[in-house]
Amino acid sequence: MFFQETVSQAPQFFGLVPWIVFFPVIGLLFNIAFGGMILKRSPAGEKIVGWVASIASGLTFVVSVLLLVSLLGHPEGMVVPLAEWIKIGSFSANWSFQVDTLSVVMMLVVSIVGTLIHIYSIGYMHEDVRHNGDPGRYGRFFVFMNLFIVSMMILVSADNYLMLFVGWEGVGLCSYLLIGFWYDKGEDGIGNAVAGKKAMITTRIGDVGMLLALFAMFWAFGSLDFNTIFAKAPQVAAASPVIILLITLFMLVAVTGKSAQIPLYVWLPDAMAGPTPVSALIHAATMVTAGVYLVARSADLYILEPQAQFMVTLVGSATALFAATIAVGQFDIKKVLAYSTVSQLGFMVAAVGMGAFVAGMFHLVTHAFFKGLLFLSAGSVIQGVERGAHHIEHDPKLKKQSKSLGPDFDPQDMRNMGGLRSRMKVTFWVYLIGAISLSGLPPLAGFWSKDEILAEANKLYIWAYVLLAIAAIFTAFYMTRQVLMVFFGKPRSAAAEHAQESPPVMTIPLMILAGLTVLGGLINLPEFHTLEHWMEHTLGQAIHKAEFVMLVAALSTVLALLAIVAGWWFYNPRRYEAFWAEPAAKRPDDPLRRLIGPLFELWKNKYWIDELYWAAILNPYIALSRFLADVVDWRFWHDWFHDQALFGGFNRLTGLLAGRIDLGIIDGIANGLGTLAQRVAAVLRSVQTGFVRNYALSIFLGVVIILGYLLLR
Amino acid sequence: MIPDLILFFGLALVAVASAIGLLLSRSAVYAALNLILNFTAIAVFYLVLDAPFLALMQVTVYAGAIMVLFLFVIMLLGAEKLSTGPTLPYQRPLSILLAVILLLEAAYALFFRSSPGAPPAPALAGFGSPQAIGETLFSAYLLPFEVVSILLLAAMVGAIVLTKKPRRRG
Amino acid sequence: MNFLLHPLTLVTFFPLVGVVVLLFLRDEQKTLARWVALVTSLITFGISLAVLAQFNPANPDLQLAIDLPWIPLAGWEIHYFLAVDGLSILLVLLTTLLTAVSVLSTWTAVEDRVKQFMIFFLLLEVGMVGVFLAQDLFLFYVFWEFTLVPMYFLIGIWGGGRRTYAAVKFFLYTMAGSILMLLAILWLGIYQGSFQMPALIAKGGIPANIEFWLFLAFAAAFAIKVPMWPLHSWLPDAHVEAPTAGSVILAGVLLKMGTYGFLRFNLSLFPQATVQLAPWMAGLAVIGILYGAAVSYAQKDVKKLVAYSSVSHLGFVMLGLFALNPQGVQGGILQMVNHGLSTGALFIIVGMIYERRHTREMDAFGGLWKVMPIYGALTLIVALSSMGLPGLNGFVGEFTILLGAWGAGQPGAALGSTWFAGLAAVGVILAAVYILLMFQKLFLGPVTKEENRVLLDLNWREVVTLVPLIVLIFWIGLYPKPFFMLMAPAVDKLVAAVQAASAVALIP
Amino acid sequence: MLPIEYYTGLSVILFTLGALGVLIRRNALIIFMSIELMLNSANLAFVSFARSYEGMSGQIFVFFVIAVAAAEVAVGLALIVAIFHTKRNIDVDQINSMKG
Repeated sequence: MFFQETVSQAPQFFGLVPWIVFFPVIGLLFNIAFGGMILKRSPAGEKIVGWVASIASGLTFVVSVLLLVSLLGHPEGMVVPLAEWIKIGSFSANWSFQVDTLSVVMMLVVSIVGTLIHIYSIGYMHEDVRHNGDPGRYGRFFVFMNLFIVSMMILVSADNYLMLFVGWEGVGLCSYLLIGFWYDKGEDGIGNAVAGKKAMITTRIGDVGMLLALFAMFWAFGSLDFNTIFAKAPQVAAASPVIILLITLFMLVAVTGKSAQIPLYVWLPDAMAGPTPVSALIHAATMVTAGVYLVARSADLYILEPQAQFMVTLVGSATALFAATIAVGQFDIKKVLAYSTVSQLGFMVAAVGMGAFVAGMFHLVTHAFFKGLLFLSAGSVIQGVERGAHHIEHDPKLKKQSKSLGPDFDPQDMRNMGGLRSRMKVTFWVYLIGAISLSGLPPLAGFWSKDEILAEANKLYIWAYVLLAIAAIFTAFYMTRQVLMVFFGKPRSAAAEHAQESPPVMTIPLMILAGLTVLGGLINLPEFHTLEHWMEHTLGQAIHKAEFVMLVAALSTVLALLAIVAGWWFYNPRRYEAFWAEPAAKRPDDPLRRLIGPLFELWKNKYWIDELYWAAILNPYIALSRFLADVVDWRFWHDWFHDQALFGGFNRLTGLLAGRIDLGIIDGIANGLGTLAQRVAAVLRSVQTGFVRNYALSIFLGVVIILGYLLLR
Repeated sequence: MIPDLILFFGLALVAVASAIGLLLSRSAVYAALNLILNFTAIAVFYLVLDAPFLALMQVTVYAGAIMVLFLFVIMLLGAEKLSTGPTLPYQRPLSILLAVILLLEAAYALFFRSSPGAPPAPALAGFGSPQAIGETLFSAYLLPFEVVSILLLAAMVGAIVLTKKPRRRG
Repeated sequence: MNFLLHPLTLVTFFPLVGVVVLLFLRDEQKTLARWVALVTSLITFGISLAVLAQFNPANPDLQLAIDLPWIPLAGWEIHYFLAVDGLSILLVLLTTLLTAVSVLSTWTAVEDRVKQFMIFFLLLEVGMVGVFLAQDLFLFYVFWEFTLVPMYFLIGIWGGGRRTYAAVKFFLYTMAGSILMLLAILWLGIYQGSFQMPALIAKGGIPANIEFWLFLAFAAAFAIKVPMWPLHSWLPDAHVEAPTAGSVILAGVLLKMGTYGFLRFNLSLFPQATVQLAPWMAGLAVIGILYGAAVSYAQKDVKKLVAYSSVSHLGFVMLGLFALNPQGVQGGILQMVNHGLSTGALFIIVGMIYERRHTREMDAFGGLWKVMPIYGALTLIVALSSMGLPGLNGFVGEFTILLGAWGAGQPGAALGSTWFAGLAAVGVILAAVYILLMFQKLFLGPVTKEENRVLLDLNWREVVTLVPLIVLIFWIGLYPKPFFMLMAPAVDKLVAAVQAASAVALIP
Repeated sequence: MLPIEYYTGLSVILFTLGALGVLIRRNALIIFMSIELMLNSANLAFVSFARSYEGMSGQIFVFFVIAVAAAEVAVGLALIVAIFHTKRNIDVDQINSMKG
């Protein structure tokens, strides 16, 4: 670095790191306190609320850049303590921030993508709240988004596992809240809320794995601080390797939950119920990569335990292929991208599993750019179609001409699109850039990072290489399918016919992201390995020297091109329109079905994994809890045992006593006593004259008698 | 000795005479005035018995406050006329009989059951002074003192509640 | 002579002043009665804060003690002995705070015989604070039983449809357990010659087999109160039938009397039996956690759901206490406070909606967040706290408990197996399952019932009722240090004592 | 200084006269005054015993008696007034609703 010398003299900004959390906190508190009022009072209310949130997020980017600058001079980084949190006996965990090359990379990604998506949302939510009929929720959206930035920043900047866990669950909460943002919409009106709940509970299963890992770690290492644990790790591993295996596998459970890997990936596709910026930010670019970050962060533990590395690689590469196949069979534009995300996360997890931590992080960064771009463009497409639908609804002439769209018109279904290339030019071009990058064609960012992973796999686990390469072919195929179905050919619905381009507040962030997608590969080009040198300061011994294998790169490029050609063969505009023109009854839903019908059915239904989980886990649990609640707890324990056996038995016993013994003997005595008492009372009553002076006289008599007794005794 | 005797019997005469006056007085006002006289006499006895603080209290609280209260009530009620209904039979003779017996018993106790009294030694300096009273009151008897304050409060509240006219509805 | 002005006497008996004032009110003076109760409970809370100010957190022993002979009997006299230490100070504060909050929560909920309601409520506070402060077993027993009476009337007079049944069941059930405890107390008093805790602890030396039975006798009373599985049958009845404020106090404080009893008496007095029985108690606790969570999930009545969730949450507390290490016990105490705050708040929340709709069936609601946004947001915070989201109070408690329980599973430690912690951690998932279901059924989805469309959002009084609890929820979640600081020395001392005694016991 | 028996004797006489007043008179107010007289006689005994035993407790007791008497008078007079309001009479023989 030629400016190394100048930078090392520059002031250090490490002390600023808490502000990456405080800025969005301030933003969200502002919007909680004044958001509702501003929205109500000011005509430009939405702009104010949105920009406050965006600026809060943008300031975190500024802070991250300052930290980056400081790190250039002091690459060893720094731990910045803020406050003591929990301290019991030997246990202590603090609120303190770790600034090092790994965490700052994450901060930069989160803040860049986060800020762009905030700005995009200003425009997107303006229409979304009107489309969904509750403009009052505009402010709430930005509160949740800022809350997400807070949690994510806590996650990536923590210097101990417990604080990381706070962010870990915090982003889960934001995910829950934002998936269910339109909680009164979706299937049966509750579909979105159910999707949110599913996400929260599924990831929580992973979180419990994380918790158990924390417990095991603390009792093995006596601390939860990264630095202490990593320093002690070799020694503990030498003493009891099984502990390290336990910890790493528990962490793997956490990773499968948060990063949507087999078997806990099922929540991510449903999470698309959230507004599209949410899908872009949380469910594509940042939150779901937390698992990758976790493994990279714990690199020092994983390299000690090859079995765990094997498991992680297996899970990652299997997921990559598995999800890629499902993506082929989807019609919802966001579902395709969702399964694509699961698949790409599989790539990353496999990479960090193999020990290629830099490759994994590299792909994490580029994926954040191009997948964020794809989702945001998809949002733009969806709103373009909605605008078209809206246009038709409000233009009587058009309404008469075109067929009614009906209440169950789905603006996200790719079969309702087509021909958007000419109607939404900007969106088309940025989408195309994202798609090519995802498909892995040089020289876009996705190519470089994916290639690095494949090269590592080729070197380390050849079976993983095979799985990932096939997944890459599928990736190129389904992206081709999607682009062709959405943008090419003729519009297949009236809404698509009248689709309109989005406003600049949405397209400008798209263009910036597209730029990042094009240039993102620069951060770790072969021969330079900037990111690798950068990461070396943090990951140290865990790092692999990546090498560029020409053969692998060429092969994957060729395979991707072949897949694209295959996609063109099936879905080229002429062929697809011919297919579409056939009578609806005779025509299957997709051309691919003609060739591989059963397989397509399998993919379309996602291998029936959801149904399997319902049958194997959820329904039994519900039945069990009903059984416990109604039969065991209530009817047996509450009604029978307590009411019948205990109280009832006691009642019968007392009844017996009352009937036989009580009435015969005891009652006789009692009644006799009663009569006696009455007679005595009648006599005594005459003493009660009611005259105070009589009473006083008797008292006086008593005094005299007692005194006399005392004297004469 | 002799002056003491004269003082004692003089005052005792006043006290007993005013008590008898209370017993026999026709009207409640006279009764009250007799009682005041009696209280004053007893206050002097307190002085003699080295209890100057109590003597002052006797005059201020009893002869002052309480008796004024009595007089107020007498004025308020103006109740001088008592109906001449049938009195309780035997009440008066029995009472007098019992009173005589009580006196006899007391005399018996005084003359036969107690050792002949020698005059007590002169009291120590400061005995019965306000300071001594205060020291005892606020150390050993603090709790009863506080309790009495609550009692007085309760009495005040009670008096107000009792004399308040029932609220008219509407 | 500083008996009356002693801070602990004041904090215990000050509510009686309010009772006396209330006695002078007429039945129609409802608002005045409420204000009197509120002001009294607030002053009591202020006194408890003053106690806190005088409390020295660094001292592990009993503090601010007042020890006067009460019933002098030859050989084993009974003392009026109040003192506070790190184990009880937080619970006293919780009691006084929750009393004030529940008085406020019941402002419009109780319209019938307000004066009497408030009198019973303040009497209940006297009993509860006394339980936490008494250091003489006999005095403790008196306070312990005394709490039954006002609660019995609160349920029996102001309760729901089956109130008589619930009240009688509550009374008999808890009474049955206390009888055994009374016998054990009498045995201790006669055998050891004293009823005072410090003297009893110092004396020790109870034969092992007798200690075992004494432990069980005390445990019978406390386990019913907690309630530990399977002795929880009275809880849903009492909770469902009790008026809102009664439920708040029942869940917030009365249940803590059970766990506090274990902590204060079983652990200190019978350390050997404690170590011997710890795996059994922890096992019951884990069953309670899972069972309570599963049963909650199947409930249709939201109040019943919250009631069963208490079984689950209190299971965590018990697990922490019987982990017998500082992490577990401190977490257990903090979790007592947490449960008081979050479940108390949940009951208040349920009460608010019950007051508006007069039903607690979850199916009768849906989409309330849209109608009542403030209510929805506050409920969300409380629900998240209840399911242990990091950054809120529930997490700190559950995490430290499970951390302690896992540590107690190390070889040679109290529980001997990490399965306890592992299974209990599953309870964390199940908690999310039922809490989110409740939130979804009440607040999410479209508004399906017409009558729900016109519900009013919370008024200022209702918000004020919840705000202190929510502030504490955040405070404990983000910065629990002051709370741990209060209890740490006392807990360390207790744990060290238990471990020392058990070490002695192991030597033949 | 005279022996203490002088004062106790006087106290007994006053007490008896007070008691007679309570028993014989029918006017509630005068009965009340007689009660005060009895209290005073007891006070006199207390003070004289305190003097004899040189202890302050007797005097303190008198102090309390006076305080209690004040409370008693307040409530008692209030009662009488209340009775007068309802019965227009303060003859104790007219008040006999406690008759059994």
